[in-house]
Amino acid sequence: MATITVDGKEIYAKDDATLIDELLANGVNIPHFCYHPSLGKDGNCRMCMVEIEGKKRPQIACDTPVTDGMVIRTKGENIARVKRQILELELINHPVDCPICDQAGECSLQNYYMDVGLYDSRLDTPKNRKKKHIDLGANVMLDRERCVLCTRCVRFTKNITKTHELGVVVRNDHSYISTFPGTKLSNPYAMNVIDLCPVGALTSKDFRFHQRVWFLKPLEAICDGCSRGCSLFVDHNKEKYKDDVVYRYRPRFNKDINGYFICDYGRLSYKKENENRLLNAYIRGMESEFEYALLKMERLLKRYNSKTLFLLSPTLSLEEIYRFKVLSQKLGAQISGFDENFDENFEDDMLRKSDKTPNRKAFAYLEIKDDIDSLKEQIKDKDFVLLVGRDDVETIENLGFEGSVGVMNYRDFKQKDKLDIVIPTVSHMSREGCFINCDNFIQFSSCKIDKNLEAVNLLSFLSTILNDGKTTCEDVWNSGLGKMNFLKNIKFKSVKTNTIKIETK
Amino acid sequence: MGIKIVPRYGKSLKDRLYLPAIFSGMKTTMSHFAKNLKDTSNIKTECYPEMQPTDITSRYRGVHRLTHRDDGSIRCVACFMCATACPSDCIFIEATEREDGIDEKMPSLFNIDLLECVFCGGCAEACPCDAIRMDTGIFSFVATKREDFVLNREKLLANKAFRGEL
Amino acid sequence: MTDILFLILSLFALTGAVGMITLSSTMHSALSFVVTVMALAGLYALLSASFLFMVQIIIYAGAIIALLLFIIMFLNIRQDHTPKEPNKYMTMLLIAIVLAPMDYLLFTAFARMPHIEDFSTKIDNFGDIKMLGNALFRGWLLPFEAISILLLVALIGSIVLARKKERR
Amino acid sequence: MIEASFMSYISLCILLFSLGIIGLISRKNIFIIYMSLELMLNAINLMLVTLSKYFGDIDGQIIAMMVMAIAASEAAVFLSLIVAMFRLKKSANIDDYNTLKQKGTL
Amino acid sequence: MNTILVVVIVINIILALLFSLGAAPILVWVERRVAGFIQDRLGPNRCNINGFRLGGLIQSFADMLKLVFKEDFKAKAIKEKFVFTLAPVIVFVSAFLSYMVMPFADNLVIGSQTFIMQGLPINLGALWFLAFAGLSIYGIILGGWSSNNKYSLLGSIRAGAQVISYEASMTLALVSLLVTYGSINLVDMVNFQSKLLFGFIPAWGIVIQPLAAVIFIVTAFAEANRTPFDIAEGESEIVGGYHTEYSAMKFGLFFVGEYVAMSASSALIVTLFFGGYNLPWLGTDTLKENFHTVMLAIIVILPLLSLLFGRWIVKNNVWPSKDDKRNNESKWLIRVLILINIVVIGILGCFLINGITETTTNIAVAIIQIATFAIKLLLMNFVFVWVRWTLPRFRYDQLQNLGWKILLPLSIANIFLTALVVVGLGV
Repeated sequence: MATITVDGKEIYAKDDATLIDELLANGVNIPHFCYHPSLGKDGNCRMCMVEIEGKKRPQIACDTPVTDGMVIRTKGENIARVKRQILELELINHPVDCPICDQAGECSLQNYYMDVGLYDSRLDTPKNRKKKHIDLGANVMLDRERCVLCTRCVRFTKNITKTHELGVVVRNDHSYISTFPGTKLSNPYAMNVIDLCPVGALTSKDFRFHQRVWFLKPLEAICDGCSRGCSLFVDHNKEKYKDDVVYRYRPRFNKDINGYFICDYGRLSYKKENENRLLNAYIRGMESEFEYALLKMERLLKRYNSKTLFLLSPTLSLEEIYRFKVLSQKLGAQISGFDENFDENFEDDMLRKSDKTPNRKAFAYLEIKDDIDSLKEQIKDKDFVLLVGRDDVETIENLGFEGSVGVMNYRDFKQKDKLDIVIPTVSHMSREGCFINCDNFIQFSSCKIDKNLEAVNLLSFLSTILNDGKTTCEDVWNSGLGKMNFLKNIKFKSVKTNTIKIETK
Repeated sequence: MGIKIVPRYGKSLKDRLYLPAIFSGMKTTMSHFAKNLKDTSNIKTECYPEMQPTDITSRYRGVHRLTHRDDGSIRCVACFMCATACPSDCIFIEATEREDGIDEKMPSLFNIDLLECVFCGGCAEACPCDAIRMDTGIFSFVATKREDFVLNREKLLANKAFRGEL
Repeated sequence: MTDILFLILSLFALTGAVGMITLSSTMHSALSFVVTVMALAGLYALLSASFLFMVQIIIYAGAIIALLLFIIMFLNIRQDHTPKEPNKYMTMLLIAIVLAPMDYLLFTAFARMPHIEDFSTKIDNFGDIKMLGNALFRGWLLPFEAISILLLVALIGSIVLARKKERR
Repeated sequence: MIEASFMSYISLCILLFSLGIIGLISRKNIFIIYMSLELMLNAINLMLVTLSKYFGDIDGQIIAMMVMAIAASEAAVFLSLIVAMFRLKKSANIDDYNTLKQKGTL
Repeated sequence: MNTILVVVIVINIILALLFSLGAAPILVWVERRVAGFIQDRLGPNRCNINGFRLGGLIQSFADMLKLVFKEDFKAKAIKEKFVFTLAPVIVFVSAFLSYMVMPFADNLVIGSQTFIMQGLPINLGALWFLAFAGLSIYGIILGGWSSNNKYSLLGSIRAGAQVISYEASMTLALVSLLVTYGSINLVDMVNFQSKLLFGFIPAWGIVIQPLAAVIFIVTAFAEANRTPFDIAEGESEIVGGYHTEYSAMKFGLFFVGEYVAMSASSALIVTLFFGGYNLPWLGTDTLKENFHTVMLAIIVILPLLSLLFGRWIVKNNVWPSKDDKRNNESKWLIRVLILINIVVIGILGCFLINGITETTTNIAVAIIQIATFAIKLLLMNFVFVWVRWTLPRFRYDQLQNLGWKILLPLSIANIFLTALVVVGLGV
């Protein structure tokens, strides 16, 4: 441990770390463009200048190792002047078109200018004009004028994805970022460069102009695209007179699961929150009133009782699956988790997994069978199959089932007119719940967007059927889920805030 | 130091009798009444629809308008600064890609709900492009339906400046 | 003319009285009583007691019942403040049965008084304010003064009774 | 057709007086009891006026006036009593005004 | 029952209706225009029928029409529907009835018959007014109570307490007048005032009984719920008072009732203190004796007044645009003025030339007296309006203090003093 003094305050730092890491970890605001924790130092932007006692000139914090007894100043007349001059340099050819820039509001350049810049332009020659809005491919738009040449994107394709699509071409203040002639940016993680870009040079074609970022409210969630379960920020906003809309997903740093990045597939999966939603309840193919359909479902469950089979989707949360298990035990019904949503082509060695559901592990932990053979066995003498969180009716049709079929899901699907009962549920981002990923990490998704749709929350639906008023995840944990063997050492409170690995036997 | 002793009234017989004060008050109101009855032209009231106001200054905040560029196209780039600054949330914008090469972005929808607007001038103040102004001098807006009070992009662009476009 | 007026007024008086003793809501009961009082004022006028007619309206209708209504409103008498009287009609019937012979007795007693033809014709200025004043301040001066003292005493007494106790 | 004769006035007085008595005894609401009393006073007043007319003597009207004056003072005292009592008991039921009653006896 | 009797009674009733009901829209107009002028505004001035706006008087009729055709909204919470409907009717009827005893002119003698020029020929005029002014409290109390609304109830309690309190002082002020005039008949009272005091001052009530006049006028303001005593409503604390829940014509009845009550109060004040229908220095008999001179005076004065009025109209009735329909109004008004002049002067000229019978003189005197009464009434109403737009509202405790601690003792002292003087002088 080394002790360093920053602006008169002592902080403890790791010995072999770089200075900027320790400063950022201790909440000291150090402006930086080219440095990124996942990409390491590059030292080209010179923004992270700090004064170190004993050194003649200010030094860049991203390339200075910590030594014991360092005395550092990050504020003050001198350092502010240096920063202002560097910013002036960065902004010489910047078009300052913040009004039309999508980065405005989360732009480092803007922030630093407001912190230390605030100078009048001394430029009387025209600015360098470069090409604007170039489609790099993979939903990424490049604006070369706005680029500060920090090369984060270049380093990302070089070091992280190792696809080497981007590079800096031409010299001095004409240099710009470019793909190689005739090629496009194309790799499954390409859109991460949008988050990496500290300015508005790289913007998302998908998100462009849809909403200004300062209106967006971020919520924390878990991606349900594959069994990796990457941590996400869900940026949503409810405009006046409109429904709450999810505008984008952003990666949320989680050192155990996904680091700083997510795949493009997961990033764009926000669309299923807004599009193709099941809007009405259906009873025997007829549109029905929502409340009536709920009552009807209750009556159906009472009528078929032990003749019911719950076919659960692995996209359901741990709590929901547990509560369905409790219900099936009470009714004497069967429960199965069989699902064949695998895609071997999807998997790669970075984040993506072939299992495209987030919670398949939970079936194993809750001792629910999810193989096709046991499903065949279970379905034999059943009159009613309720598909929850899924709409793959053909799965059971293929097994020769001919009784009543019900579906509770949030997506619109073709066969809804043929089924006995269809009830819309809330989507993944509208309900809380725990998910166990492929590496046995249990995570809590706390994103609860209140959409103006008639849809039922499965936990409250189950609580009305079981009639015990346990509508929140915490209630479910307290009512018995938390006492299960695999969760013995885990508290709900800690799950809420941390990613915890479940100890397997 | 700095203490001002305010004289207290209401102790003398004249004050407590109230009637002298009442009569002096009535004298004042009567003098106004008599003066105005004799010659109504002294009254400052303007007979509005016949006499239009002449004292609208260039700083008067009337109904909004959207300004044009030199080539006559819309100046607004849909940066949402006005919608952000608006305290009554009465500006509704949807941005879209601008295809004509003049700029990158423009509003596909720009609605101002005059029934919700409080005419604070915050939008004109916030606009970085000088695209929205309140210098039309229009102080009276009437419609028969609520929907007609929502000015859309075309109506806003059609509004003219009170003293000619600057 | 007077017959019809008498009929209408007495009908009003009786309806008001019956309403007053039967209605359960205090406010309605008081309103019903106002009808009786006004009808009685009209009857006084028919009996050529014009001053009493005015006094009845001013004092009874304008002051006493108005004050009563005022107090009912002021105290905010609600349904739960008023008593429940489940068998009031039974009691009324019983009392009426008991009273009937007495009323009959009274009626016959009055019926034996000498009959006067054309009772309702007007004697000149009878019941006029001058006549009344003369009688009041000549023959009835002492009772008048006594009553004024009674009024004063009642005034002071009511103020003492109704004021709120000062807490120390 | 009932003639507006002396006897019709008298019978009206008797009826009103009887109604007053009925209300006085049968009701428990203090306000209605008070109004029944007033009704009886009014009936008496009417009889006084009728008789004064009958005898051609103004004294009946004067007594009626005195009755009204007494009724007015009675009203003042009664209403102030009611205000005081109502503040204490929060009830208009005379059965609740039983402070002087000995406990445990009828 | 002869024709003349019926005609006179009908005329009397029509006059009473005109002075009370017809006065309401005019008073509303006066109220609003005077308020405007006092506050350096114009007031309502543009409602017109084909250019005719009569100085904005049309506005009142438009308002009336609006009130009649408005939705009669009744809140669900109002349980006492009958009482709720009854309340404004009581207010209106009691105000209207209290008006019926005002004498418009001296007893009219036609041939051998004498007619009392009152809506209701009743001897106990002043008492009648007191009785029905007191009854209006029922409307206020019931309206507030049946609205089932705290504001309404508070407003009606305040207004009711105020009316009850001030009625005492009002009656006592009246008593001192009765002692002075020696009668309770309003016609007698007015005729008393036609005398001259010391030979040159008209013996008006305000001259002989100034204290009673002040007390009576103040209490009349309170009885009519006019500012500064209009604590029945209070925008900041109890909204509209007892008529918060009322709408459409029910509210209209309250509204009109208030103006009728105000008009009735002013009529009584005029009758009691300002010589009623008498012209100053010109009693009924004097008028009759010198009727030729009076006619001559009218022939001279009427054109002069018309000239002044016409000039005022021309000066002040101007609209900016030339082709405004409303500019024609002045022309027509002046034509009407000239017509009136011609008719009046023609009739009077005929009388002057042909001589005049006694009955005609009597009728003409009655007409002059009615006109006098109307003008005095209007002036007194103007005072009501004038005071309203000058003085602020009383605070409730100040109001009760004034009523009980100042006005009541003063009026009692006044009775005492009056009685002393009357007995001492042996009048």
